[in-house]
Amino acid sequence: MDNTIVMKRLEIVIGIEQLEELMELLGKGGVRGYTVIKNAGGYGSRGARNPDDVLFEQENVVVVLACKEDQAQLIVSHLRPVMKKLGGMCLISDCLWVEGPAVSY
Amino acid sequence: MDNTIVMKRLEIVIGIEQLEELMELLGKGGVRGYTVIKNAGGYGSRGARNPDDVLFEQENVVVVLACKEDQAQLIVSHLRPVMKKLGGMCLISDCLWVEGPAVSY
Amino acid sequence: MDNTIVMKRLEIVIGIEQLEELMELLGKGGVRGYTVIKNAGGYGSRGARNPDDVLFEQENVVVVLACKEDQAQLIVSHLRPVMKKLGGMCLISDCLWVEGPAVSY
Amino acid sequence: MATLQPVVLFFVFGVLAGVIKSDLKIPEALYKSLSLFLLIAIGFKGGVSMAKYEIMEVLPIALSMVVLAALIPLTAYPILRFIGKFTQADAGAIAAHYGSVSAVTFAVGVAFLQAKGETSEGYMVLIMALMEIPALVTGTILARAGAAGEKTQWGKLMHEILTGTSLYLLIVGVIIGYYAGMVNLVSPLDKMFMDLFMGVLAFFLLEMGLLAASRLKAVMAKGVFIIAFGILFPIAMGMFGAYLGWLFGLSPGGTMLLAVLYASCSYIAAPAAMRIAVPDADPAVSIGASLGVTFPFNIFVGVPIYWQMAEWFHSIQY
Amino acid sequence: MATLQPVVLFFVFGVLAGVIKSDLKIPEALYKSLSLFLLIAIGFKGGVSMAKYEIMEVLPIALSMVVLAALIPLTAYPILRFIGKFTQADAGAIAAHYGSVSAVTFAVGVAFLQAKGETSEGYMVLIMALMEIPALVTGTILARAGAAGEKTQWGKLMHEILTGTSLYLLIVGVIIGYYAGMVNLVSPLDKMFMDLFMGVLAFFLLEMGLLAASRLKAVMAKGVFIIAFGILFPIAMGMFGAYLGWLFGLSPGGTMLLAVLYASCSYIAAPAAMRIAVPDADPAVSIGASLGVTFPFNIFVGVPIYWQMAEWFHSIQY
Amino acid sequence: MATLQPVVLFFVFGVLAGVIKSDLKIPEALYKSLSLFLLIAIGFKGGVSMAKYEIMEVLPIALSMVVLAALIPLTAYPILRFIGKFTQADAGAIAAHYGSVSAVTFAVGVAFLQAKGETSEGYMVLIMALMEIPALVTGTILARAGAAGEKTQWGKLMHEILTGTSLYLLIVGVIIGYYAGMVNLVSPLDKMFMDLFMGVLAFFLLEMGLLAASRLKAVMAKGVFIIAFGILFPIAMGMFGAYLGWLFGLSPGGTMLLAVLYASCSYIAAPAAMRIAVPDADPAVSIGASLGVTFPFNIFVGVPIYWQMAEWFHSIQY
Ligand SMILES: Nc1ncnc2c1ncn2[C@@H]1O[C@H](COP(=O)(O)O)[C@@H](O)[C@H]1O
Ligand SMILES: Nc1ncnc2c1ncn2[C@@H]1O[C@H](COP(=O)(O)O)[C@@H](O)[C@H]1O
Ligand SMILES: Nc1ncnc2c1ncn2[C@@H]1O[C@H](COP(=O)(O)O)[C@@H](O)[C@H]1O
Ligand code: NA
Ligand code: NA
Ligand code: NA
Repeated sequence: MDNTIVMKRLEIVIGIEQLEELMELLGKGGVRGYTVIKNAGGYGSRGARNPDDVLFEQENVVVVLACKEDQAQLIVSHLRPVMKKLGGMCLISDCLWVEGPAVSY
Repeated sequence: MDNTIVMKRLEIVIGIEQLEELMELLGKGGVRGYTVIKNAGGYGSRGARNPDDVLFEQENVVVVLACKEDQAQLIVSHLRPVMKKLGGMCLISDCLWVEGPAVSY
Repeated sequence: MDNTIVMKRLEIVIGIEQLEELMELLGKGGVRGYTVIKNAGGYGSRGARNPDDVLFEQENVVVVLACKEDQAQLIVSHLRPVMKKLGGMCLISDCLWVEGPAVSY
Repeated sequence: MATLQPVVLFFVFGVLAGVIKSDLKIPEALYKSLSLFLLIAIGFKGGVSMAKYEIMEVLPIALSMVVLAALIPLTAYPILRFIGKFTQADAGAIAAHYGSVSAVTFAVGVAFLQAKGETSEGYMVLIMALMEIPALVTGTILARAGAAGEKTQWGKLMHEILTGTSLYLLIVGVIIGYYAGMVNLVSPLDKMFMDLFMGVLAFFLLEMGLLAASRLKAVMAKGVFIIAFGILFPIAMGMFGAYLGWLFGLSPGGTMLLAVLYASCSYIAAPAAMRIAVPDADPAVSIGASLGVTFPFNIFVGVPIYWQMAEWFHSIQY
Repeated sequence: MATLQPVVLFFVFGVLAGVIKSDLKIPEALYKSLSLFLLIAIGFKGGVSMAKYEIMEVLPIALSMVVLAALIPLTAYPILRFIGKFTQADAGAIAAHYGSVSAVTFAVGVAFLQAKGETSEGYMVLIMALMEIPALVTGTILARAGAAGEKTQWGKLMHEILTGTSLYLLIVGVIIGYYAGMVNLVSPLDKMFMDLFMGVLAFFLLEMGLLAASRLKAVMAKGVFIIAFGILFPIAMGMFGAYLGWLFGLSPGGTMLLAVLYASCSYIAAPAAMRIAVPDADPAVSIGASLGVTFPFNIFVGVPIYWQMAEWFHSIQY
Repeated sequence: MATLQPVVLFFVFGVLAGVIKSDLKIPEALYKSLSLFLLIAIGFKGGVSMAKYEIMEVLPIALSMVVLAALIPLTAYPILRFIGKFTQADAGAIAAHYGSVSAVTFAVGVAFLQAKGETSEGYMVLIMALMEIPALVTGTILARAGAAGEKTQWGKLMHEILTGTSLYLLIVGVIIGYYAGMVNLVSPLDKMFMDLFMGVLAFFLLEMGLLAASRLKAVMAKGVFIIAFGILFPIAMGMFGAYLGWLFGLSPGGTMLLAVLYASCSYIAAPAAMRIAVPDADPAVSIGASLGVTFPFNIFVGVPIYWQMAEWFHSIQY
């Protein structure tokens, strides 16, 4: 495709109670752009999580993040050690970034 | 990338009224992890769907799901026959799963 | 994978105030299906955007869109010139579309 | 001419906000909360005043009026199908909407009587709750009879009708209001369900105006027939309701409310039920006609007319 | 037998809606708004009536009753651990729930007294707010003492307990109510926080019914022990509370409210605190028992019983 | 010194909750619902009392006070630009905020008068609604005059100002209140829009406190100038408003409210308008100063001062 840059797409799903910690980690990794979708639910090793439960906070958050390969490597290396505490999931895939005037990666 | 496993990423979009049925299907497919984003809208063969419409429930749901290739195959084979009734869309792409302590795929 | 079609997946993130304009663009591009997730937040060249801010509208919207490669090319060519004003991000990746009875791409 | 009630002006300004593209928005949670409130409050009010009657005495009358409501979709269907040229599915679905009722129109009617100082039979609200059943069932039969395609999901439909929020909360309100009336403990609850009724209705009408504005275009596109139908059919049904009310010996207030019930049409319970029962009907037309034409007609013009009808019947000496 | 209050019927119909799978849903924002309202209103009401006392005089009594509440989890723990065979974590967490209080049960108790025309000491609400502290701390100690695994996050737990919404809003309500009472400016605020109290409680109980219905299955699965515990333990604690209330010279109304506080258990503040303090405990059991068994028992059967107890103690001549 | 109103304590505890990091959160839908309520209620109240005047008589006075409000941003701009060293865009945007008004500050002023038993001219609320227009337009001109970059979207800005929720709902409230007053049908609506006013304001102030706490840091970072400006500028404008009110022959209550309008600044309508008109201005500064400094200053200190000013002017014999 024309005018595109080869990049990596990270997709992280964690509990909302860990979002602040994740944000700090991403900050340390020098990340310059990410997108956050709150109010997600799901199922994983800790069982079901339902964001609509009013008695017990169980909300998940999806964080999507596009960056260069080396930065992805760096972020993942930062992330893995704390994954144990964080739980959740982290997927990496290839993507093309459509070039625009703003550079937020 | 280090410490990653090659996997498939499924992204399914359906109407919320069909979510229960999809969940049962995924259960039969032996799925051990998925993420659900409710309150989505969109446009497709059945026209526009607006989650903010207060008179008429039109909410879409996005289900994202990472699993091994053979399981993806299995899920899709379960899914296809009912796609007719379900409508919506199902995309498959390649991804890497960043290994952590928990195995939810 | 059986019964799948090779396609492109576009993932666009913009401010909600620009959604209408994007929709028009997609309409011109002849798009026949997309999914919209509102109420997203994020961080980019314009700084942080928090959808929960009650005083100041800062909501982001994620638009996911599967289509054939040539149409993706067309959409991107329509999108790039206005990216300057729109801001935000647009990612392209490969995916497989699981065939169903409805064709909404 | 009767004085226009201030509360219906909220509807006007809701429509206006939509037309001038104001950024005014009612949060979805507020809209839903207010509609829960209105349903319970309408039921409660009716229940409290039912506590003054012998239920067993009024039940046969009430049930007759419920059953006779099945005539409404039966009348609407041929008009829609053969004059309006709608498909069987659409004609049946629209007929079901017009056989059903609008609790908010009813509330405007109650407010009208209140401002006039007129009373009415408390069990009118019970009729309102139950009228949904024959209307939706009849409409579905009309839409599906002899039609090919998937079989009608009667089980699912009846579950939706009988456990749907509207019918359920109206009945809950009636029962609790009735009980509170019987044990003389209406008092602390009335501060909420009676005193605030009109204020909540105001907010709700504002949102209804916004909604109506957003639906108007879809209805206009359907041409002049549906607009004419949306105005004339309620007048005819209102007349029929007023006649029945008078026949059954209701008070003038009750007569007028029965006319309102027969004339009003649904835009909440019916669309949900029809989506299950007649999925091939286009909801844009039925909701558009119901909310964009008949609802405003009823609250501004219809309600005073039905009152006139009620008064006219009651002036008959025989 | 005392007359059943109309307001608790809303709970019944909430449960019923869940059981028959009605599509009735209370928007999350409404649920949260109503719970903010109830906490402030309960506090405000208590604060206003506290303005009539010399605070320094009642403080020692109030604090004694708070401290003695630590006995509740200490009693519950061995029963749960050794008869109920729960794990240490689960037994401690459930004990913490039962040591804590339910503001809604308290509100039903207040409504009960109101319908009876009985008064009570305003500072009961202060006791309610503060009782959380010894209960949650004691429960946590029981759950964690000698246990392996990660260290208890005491700092985080105390922050959660002391700044949590429940305790915070109750105290805010008390302070503002007290101040308003002192400067004689209760009046325009009472239209909201007092007059609407019962109506808001009605809505809240409807939602609580829905929630209880959705939790019931999880509790049933745990067998008969937890159901028996959820009914018998509150009766015993209610008796203990009524005894203490009488001993400390509270009015019959206050005695009954202390019994309610001792007998009721938490399903909002305690789960949030236990998730931080005892993350390995299963919240399904404690919330299920608390909301699915003890809460309905208390509002239908317990409250009148605790009133009988209070009257019985106060009839003792010595 | 005047008695502190209980309702403003809710603001204090909102700030405190933010400072101690309580998990207290007001659902967004509640915040938005309450703000809709307050706007309509303020308008309604004003409209009802306007029904007692000949509109045509008061219109010229009201419009003069609206037009003179353009002087506020004209005064603020040079101070911000040349003493505060803000960029043209920022200085213009902040000036627009201070020229605009805060409906909640106005509401606190009204509550203050109510507690004092003082009355005021109903059309003050009309002035409040219309004052936005000259303020935002003047501020935009100041921010953009001679500036390079994209052209100002005047069409879009005027649409935003004229159809924005604040102005629209105030006007709707005024019209419906006025009409209800004329036809003597205020009664069932006042149960909502008047009786509950103070209680709703309480909730709203709690949320405002939370919001102010979250904005405070951004403002502190901007140094002492903006804090001094946020306190001294409103005092000066309040004095100007009180002088005008007295000059135009308003009652002491009305004089005080005009001072409040001139002294208060916007954090809802102005930010939305400035984002369109002056996108290169930093909203953190203007919202921070407005909500974090001037708003609390006005409700705690300003309102009693403006009352003193009003009394002082009205004590002048000439
Ligand atoms: N590298 C990135 N990865 C993911 N999302 C991004 C990235 N850059 C920008 N975004 C999203 O796009 C929105 C607008 O970006 P911008 O216009 O650069 O501020 C941000 O608020 C993010 O939600
Ligand atoms: N295989 C998976 N595919 C998609 N989402 C997953 C998967 N595994 C876990 N998740 C998400 O990650 C959240 C936390 O996972 P866990 O910590 O394993 O319970 C879950 O609630 C899901 O939303
Ligand atoms: N090509 C597409 N790209 C992204 N989302 C789609 C696409 N086609 C359909 N969808 C989503 O799937 C939903 C249901 O599609 P349909 O059943 O075809 O109306 C739509 O409302 C969209 O949210
Ligand atoms: Na009807
Ligand atoms: Na207890
Ligand atoms: Na001002």
